[in-house]
Amino acid sequence: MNILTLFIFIPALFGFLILALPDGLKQTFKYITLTATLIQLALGIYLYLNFKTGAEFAGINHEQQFQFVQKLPWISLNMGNAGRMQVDYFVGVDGISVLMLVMTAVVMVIAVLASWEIKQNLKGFFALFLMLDMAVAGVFCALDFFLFYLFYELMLLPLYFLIGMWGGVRREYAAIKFFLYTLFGSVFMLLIMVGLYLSVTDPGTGNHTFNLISMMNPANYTQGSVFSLASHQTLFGVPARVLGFVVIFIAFAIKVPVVPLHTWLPDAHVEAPTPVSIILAGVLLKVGGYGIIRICMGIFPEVAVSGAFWIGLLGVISIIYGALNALAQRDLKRLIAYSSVSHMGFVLLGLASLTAEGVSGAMMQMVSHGFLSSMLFFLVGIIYDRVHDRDIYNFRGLATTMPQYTTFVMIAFFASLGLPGFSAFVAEAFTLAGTFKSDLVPHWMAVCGSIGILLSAAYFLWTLQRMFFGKELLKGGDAWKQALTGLKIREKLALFPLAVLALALGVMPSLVFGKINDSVLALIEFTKHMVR
Amino acid sequence: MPQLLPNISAQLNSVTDGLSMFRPELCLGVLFLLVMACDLVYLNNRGRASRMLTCAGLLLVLVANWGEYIETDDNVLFLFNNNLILHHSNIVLKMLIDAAAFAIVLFYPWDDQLRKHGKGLGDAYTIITASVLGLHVMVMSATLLTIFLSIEMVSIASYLLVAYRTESGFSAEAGLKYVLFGMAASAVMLYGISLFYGLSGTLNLFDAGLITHLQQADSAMVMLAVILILAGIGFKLSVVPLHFWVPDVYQGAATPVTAYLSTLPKIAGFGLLVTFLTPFIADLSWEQVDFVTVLSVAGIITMIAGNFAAIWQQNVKRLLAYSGIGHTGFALMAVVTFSAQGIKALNFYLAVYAVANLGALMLASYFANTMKAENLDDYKGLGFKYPVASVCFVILLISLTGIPVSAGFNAKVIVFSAVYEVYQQGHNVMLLALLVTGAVTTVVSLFYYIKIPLYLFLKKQETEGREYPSYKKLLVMVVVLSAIVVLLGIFPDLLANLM
Amino acid sequence: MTSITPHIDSVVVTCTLLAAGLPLGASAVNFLLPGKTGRASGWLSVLAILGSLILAGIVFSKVWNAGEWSVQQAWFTIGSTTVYAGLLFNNLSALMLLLVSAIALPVHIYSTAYIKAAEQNRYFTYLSFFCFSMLALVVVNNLVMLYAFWELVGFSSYLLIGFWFTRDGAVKANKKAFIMNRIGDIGLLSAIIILFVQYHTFDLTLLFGQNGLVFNSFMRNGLWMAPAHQLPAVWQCIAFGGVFLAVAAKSAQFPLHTWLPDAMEGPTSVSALIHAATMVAAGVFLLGRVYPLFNTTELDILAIIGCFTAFLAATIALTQNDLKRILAYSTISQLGYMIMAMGIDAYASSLFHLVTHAFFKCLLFLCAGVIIHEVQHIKDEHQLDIDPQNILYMGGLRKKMPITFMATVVGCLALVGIPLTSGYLSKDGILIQAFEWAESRAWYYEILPVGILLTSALTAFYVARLIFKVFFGEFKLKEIFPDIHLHISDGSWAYRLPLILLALCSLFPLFSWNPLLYEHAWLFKGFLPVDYLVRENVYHAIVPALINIISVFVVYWAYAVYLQQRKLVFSQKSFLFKLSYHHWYIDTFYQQVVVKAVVAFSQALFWFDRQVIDGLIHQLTRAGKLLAGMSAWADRYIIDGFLLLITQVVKGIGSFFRSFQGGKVQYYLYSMLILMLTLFIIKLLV
Amino acid sequence: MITLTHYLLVSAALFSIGLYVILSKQNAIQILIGIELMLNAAILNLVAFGKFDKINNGGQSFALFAIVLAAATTAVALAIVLNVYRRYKTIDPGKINQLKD
Repeated sequence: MNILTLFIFIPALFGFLILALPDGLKQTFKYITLTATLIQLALGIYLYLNFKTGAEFAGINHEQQFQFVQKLPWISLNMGNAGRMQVDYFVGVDGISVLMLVMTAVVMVIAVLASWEIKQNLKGFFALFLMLDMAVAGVFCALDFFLFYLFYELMLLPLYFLIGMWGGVRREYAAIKFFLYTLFGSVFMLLIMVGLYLSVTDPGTGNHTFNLISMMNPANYTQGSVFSLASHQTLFGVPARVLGFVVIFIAFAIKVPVVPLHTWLPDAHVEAPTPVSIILAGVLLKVGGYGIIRICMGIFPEVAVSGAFWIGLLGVISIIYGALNALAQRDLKRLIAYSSVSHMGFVLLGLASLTAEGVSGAMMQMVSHGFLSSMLFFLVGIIYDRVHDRDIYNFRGLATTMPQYTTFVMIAFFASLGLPGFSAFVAEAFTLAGTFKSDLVPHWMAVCGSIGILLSAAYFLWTLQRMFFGKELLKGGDAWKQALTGLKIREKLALFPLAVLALALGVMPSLVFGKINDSVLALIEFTKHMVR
Repeated sequence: MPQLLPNISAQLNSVTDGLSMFRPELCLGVLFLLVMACDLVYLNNRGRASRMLTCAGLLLVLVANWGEYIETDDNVLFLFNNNLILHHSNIVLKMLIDAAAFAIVLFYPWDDQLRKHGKGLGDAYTIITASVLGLHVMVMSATLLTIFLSIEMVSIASYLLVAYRTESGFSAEAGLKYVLFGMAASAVMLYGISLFYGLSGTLNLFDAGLITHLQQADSAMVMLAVILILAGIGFKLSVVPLHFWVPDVYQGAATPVTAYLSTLPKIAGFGLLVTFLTPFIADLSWEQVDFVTVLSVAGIITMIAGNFAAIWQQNVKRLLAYSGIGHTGFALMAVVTFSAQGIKALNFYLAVYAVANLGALMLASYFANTMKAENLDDYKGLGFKYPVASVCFVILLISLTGIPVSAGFNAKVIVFSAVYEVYQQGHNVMLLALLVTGAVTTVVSLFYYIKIPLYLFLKKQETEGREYPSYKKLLVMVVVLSAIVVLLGIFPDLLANLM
Repeated sequence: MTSITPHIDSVVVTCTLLAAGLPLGASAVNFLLPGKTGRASGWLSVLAILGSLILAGIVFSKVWNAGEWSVQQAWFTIGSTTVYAGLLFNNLSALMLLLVSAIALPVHIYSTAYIKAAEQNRYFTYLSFFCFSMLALVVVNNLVMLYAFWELVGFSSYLLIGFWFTRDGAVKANKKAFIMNRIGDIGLLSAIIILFVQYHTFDLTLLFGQNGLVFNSFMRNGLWMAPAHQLPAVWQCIAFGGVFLAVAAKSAQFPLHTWLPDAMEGPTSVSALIHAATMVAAGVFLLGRVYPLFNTTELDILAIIGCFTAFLAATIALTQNDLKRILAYSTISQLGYMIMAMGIDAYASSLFHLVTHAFFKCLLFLCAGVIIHEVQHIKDEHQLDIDPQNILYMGGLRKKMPITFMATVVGCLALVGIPLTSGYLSKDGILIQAFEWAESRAWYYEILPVGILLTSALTAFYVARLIFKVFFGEFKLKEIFPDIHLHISDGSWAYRLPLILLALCSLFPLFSWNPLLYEHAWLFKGFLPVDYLVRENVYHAIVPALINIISVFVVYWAYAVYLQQRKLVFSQKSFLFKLSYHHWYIDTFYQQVVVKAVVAFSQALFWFDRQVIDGLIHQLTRAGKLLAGMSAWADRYIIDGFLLLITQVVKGIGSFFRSFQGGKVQYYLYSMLILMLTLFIIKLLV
Repeated sequence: MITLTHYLLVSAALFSIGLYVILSKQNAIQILIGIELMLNAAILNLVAFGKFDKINNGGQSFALFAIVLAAATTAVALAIVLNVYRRYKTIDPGKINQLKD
């Protein structure tokens, strides 16, 4: 059994188990889910440890350089004169995806730990949770566009229900907004996907193929097909490849999210229950970034290069706009949601630079943000569970009431605002360095990006000052004070590893860079090569 | 008269030859008689015997069709002196019709409204059997005469079915609207046929002189004739602007009838449309009527009208009616390709649509049976009460929207690729516009489809409604259909390669 | 391990790592051990820092004047760039290492008494962490790590300023301090990135060493040419700007200085260590590290800013009543000296002053701490509503706290620059070099040395005022609240020992055998460039004399103003009697005018500082908030509004198509006909 | 001489009258009559054109089929109208509009 296949389908297996068990056993569901995610984590660690590095394992556009590959023929449709429609079950990892997988595994465990507070309809919750887990894992492993798309869309439905059924007051609005936003992006991506499929033939079989890696090689495009590099076709008067890039980019930009396509995110985050917020921020946003790397830049490198300025600009706008918006919020969760927008802006900026530093920085930022945002949302969840309020103005002096909690909050906040020693610092610093180094984006973007760092300090410190320091003053009075108990073991168990991971990645960035470096270099080399 | 004599023997030969390939239809004819007789004999069991007979018969017809399917392979056969045409794609559609009819017949007594009909359902099975015969002919027709004949045959049957529940005002109203609209449409079509006949000089669509004659005629007249004929077909397909009857009739008719209306005539209508267009497309010199543009515009408007108007709906059946209009528009996209691949895609799309739509309507019936829930508001919180049904509903709606992992998604992909493939050769902007509209309306369709899960799961039930006995068999049927949808979502080639 | 020079010495490396690591260990232990360890945690940290001091001493003895060398270990590789973790050994790092641990030790000891037992665990966690950051900062060999520790220093300062987190003032102050430091950090980060892109390395030695990359780059045709890369010249200026911002923020220079007075909300011991001696000196240290980057114009800017800050802060200090604020402004002023010294190429003097200032300012703060502690005690005991830091409530403490008094006097004398103190040596060096520097330039450059001289005078004034107000006269609090019960003393040995130690270090012997000539100081010599020429000129005689004369006068004025005018009884005291001998020299009225003018000016400047400079920052904050509000508004109404519009459009289209469905079948037929006809006609026409 | 054109004109007129009746009359039966008129217009056309289709006599035979089917349809329609009248007590299609958006 292929380890990636196991990784993907273990959650599904356990999900069916949960569905099969009677409702009476509902107290065991969370343990079953926890077991599933822990197995996944173990597999993830195994993957990480056995992942080979070196230029010959760089991946990106060389199929044979991927690791843990499984390729099975899956769908084969006879399409008459258009040949056969060939879809493979094709999974594998390279440096870009392996870290995403490991991060996913970790975040999922944390999310399960955060699900302890879910009280109603446990069966549905955990079944959907595991389905979502499977979809996410699949997205990061899939090397066939069709498979990728399948998993990509499969994420939507569980999320819709997870937000809609277990969410806050405006959950219906948030859920539907999220769903429509994402579907809007992905439906058009579907069009481009089909176009790509019809443009590309598998050199081996001569069939049209959805193989992502084949799509990266310009030689595989049929002469005169819409997306062929050589044929310069136009769609609606726009060069077809530019349009293709833009459409797919928009689809992923919605996921990232990039201003101005971000407004689903604050709503979704605020309304979602804590575990879902954690998954959303920790993993799903990364799907956007990953997609941009794997698909946008992999298939349309020359457009990525020529459009770098605009991508970078969007990144900078996201950074600053997200930070400013965070500054204006009074709902703690919303503040963190906007901070995610700001932080993910760095990913885009780094990717736009197309330098080894920038892309590595962006990857690091994704991993780092995965852990840190999970931690932040977990922390918000803790306080929300206790008093069902998270308005910053309703709290004051929490440091006195909950000293340990405050310590974790401070760690998370300072790590997020880029304090050296934590992962976000390395990520942001090198993203900016890469941006500055790049010939594709102007230097001022790096400077603007650094303003975002400053603003992030402003809103995090303001929150600390307003909410945690000063004399204790709670809106709910003594009732709240009673409710705001110290951290439970389970909560510590979730928070501590995250804090340690953030610290470890900050002190030993090579944990990440060591694995991704070859792939990143290969990607840069590949884009340069394609432009030439 | 003398010159006709050799013709007669040739025609008689053709008839006798054709009979062998007419087995399914013969079966249907016999079945019709048997069911009628059975209904007369077993008056007291409210049509149970007729139903079993119909089901068995339909299965037999299906098998007969399968035989034809294997026999014909890729050949094109003309039967009965070129009155009927038989080929791979037609047979596929016929099989689809049989299968769907089978499901609908099963569905009939499971709906409370119909079951409580005073006179029992024996007639209904007779009518359905007759209409299936009509649908078969409709799919196979190759002359204007058979087209008109079959359409009328189906129409009369449909009128009767819609107005079947004589005790219900809604049913009667729907019947009236349907019959008036339908008759008007067929009158218009007949007028078109008469003009077409006059212009082309032949009733046979595959006549060698057809195109030449039409090319010599005044192009405005030709267009008028063609458009009037298309109006008749479009009425069956519910293409804009011939869709006005759809919401009212779907809502007013009993749910199984709605299921019938939204699938069978539509499938046959598409088969007919393709057959009707074939001679024009096959002749490369034809340019009097630009079918690509006409159908594309119709398709785009239909997609928009159906999907956008559905957003406002509160009644579930009405919502599904509008969505059905949208799906017609989408299927038209596949027709517009005029390629073998496109036809394949169309057939697959129709099959998948039929499965999902039938399932959805069965669920509408299920909830109407158990909770008297017809509007979205009545669905509040039912998801927790009926988890299996509600989950199936979600799966079926996902398929109708076209999101993975569902058959609907694969159908959509296949249609998209067919259109793309044709676009790549011809660079016709209409095709791109179709693609984009298809994508946009998919998003819009989610907006209303998702409302059903929204009410089922996300809203809380306000009042405890009265509960009626649940319908296990109906539920089993729905589960089977949902399973098919998911299975085809993962392995579309199981079915698609047969198309 | 790779090394750049063969000097590799594993003892030194181990010692350095340990020296920085011990406080980290202490901090970690304190952090992980929950709550109630009490004083034990304090002693743990003291031991750690004592160890650091000893190790630093060893390192110093081996490294001082032994050339420059570094060791490094690959840290991580990003792309094709490998980032190293390494140590750089030269005079600067050895000296700073020693200085930081030497200052930190007395402060640690002092803190064990100063901080309540219950809070010590947390306090020493932060304090040790600060020591670790600071010690590491001074020995690292590349810019990435430099930046990292640079920011960690700021972070630990944040923690310590807000140590009493239930006080709003403290929390606001630490937020302000961190954000202003962050501005500097951003500047530094930008500068580092620019340097990295330009030179493809972060290594300090490669960049700034002898014949390093920076030496080999030059400007041509508006381009900044480096061996491997080139950038438009403006980026060199931006890099300077970035470094300057960093320095200004950390060393509290104009215009980013306003956080430092606010930072006095922290415990006094923290102020002594961080905001007087070490962290604020980091800016100067950074300048020392990246010195070769600057061109002459940029150095001039530094000099001007330094001089201006020195003057500004000194004038403000004149009228402050908060004991710690006076010292804070004094610190800003003294840091201005150092920055200016850097700007005028007096590199060695600047660092020399850094060291001496560290000792005496730390001393002064600790003294202030003792005083405040005692007053606070009274306040707590009698539930008085007073500010324990206000010097107007003090007076006559000379008798009650003799050791503190002596120590304060030593510190103040050093601050003023009276002979026999360390301050005299270092400050005179700067002044003399300032004159020398201005001599070779246009006349208006003379403003700088004159300004700085004036500042010296002002320094003398506020120092004298402080001493007179606090230690002479009567205890004012007793006058206001006659029934309070006083038991003021120097406190325990944990207070006295650091004071004595630091007071000794503030005298000349530690630095030079010659109490009058700064050129003879070993420390000064340690930083001289190889080709330094000792210039014998008139300034060396005039300037010290001038300063001392002025100082004496100023102190007298102060005396006259603050003691004689109000408390005539006091003038009978022998020491003051001697001074009153010169009374006729100065017209009282004239004094009043001058003093009043100065005071008025000072208050105006203070107002300017609070309202305009700080106000500007507040305005910036407000602008930021406004912007944030605007973008939130835009988010809600424009972007989401746009979505709403789309929804409306979709619904509109929907309701258009729906409007046909009126339920009347003839209307349907009619619509159908019309639509078909329309399509038909359009088709015919097109 | 009655030429094809005359037939066509008469048929067109019949068709138009039928259409007008369909759209304007407020009685379902009258609408059915209108539809019959339209059907007859078409049948007239078919027969007229059938003159030129000597070999198959398609037009004539078609006309026969059409007449039969029209009768059947009308029968069904009348039944439905009758039923509607029972429920609504009116056969004005404009007033039977319970089913609408």
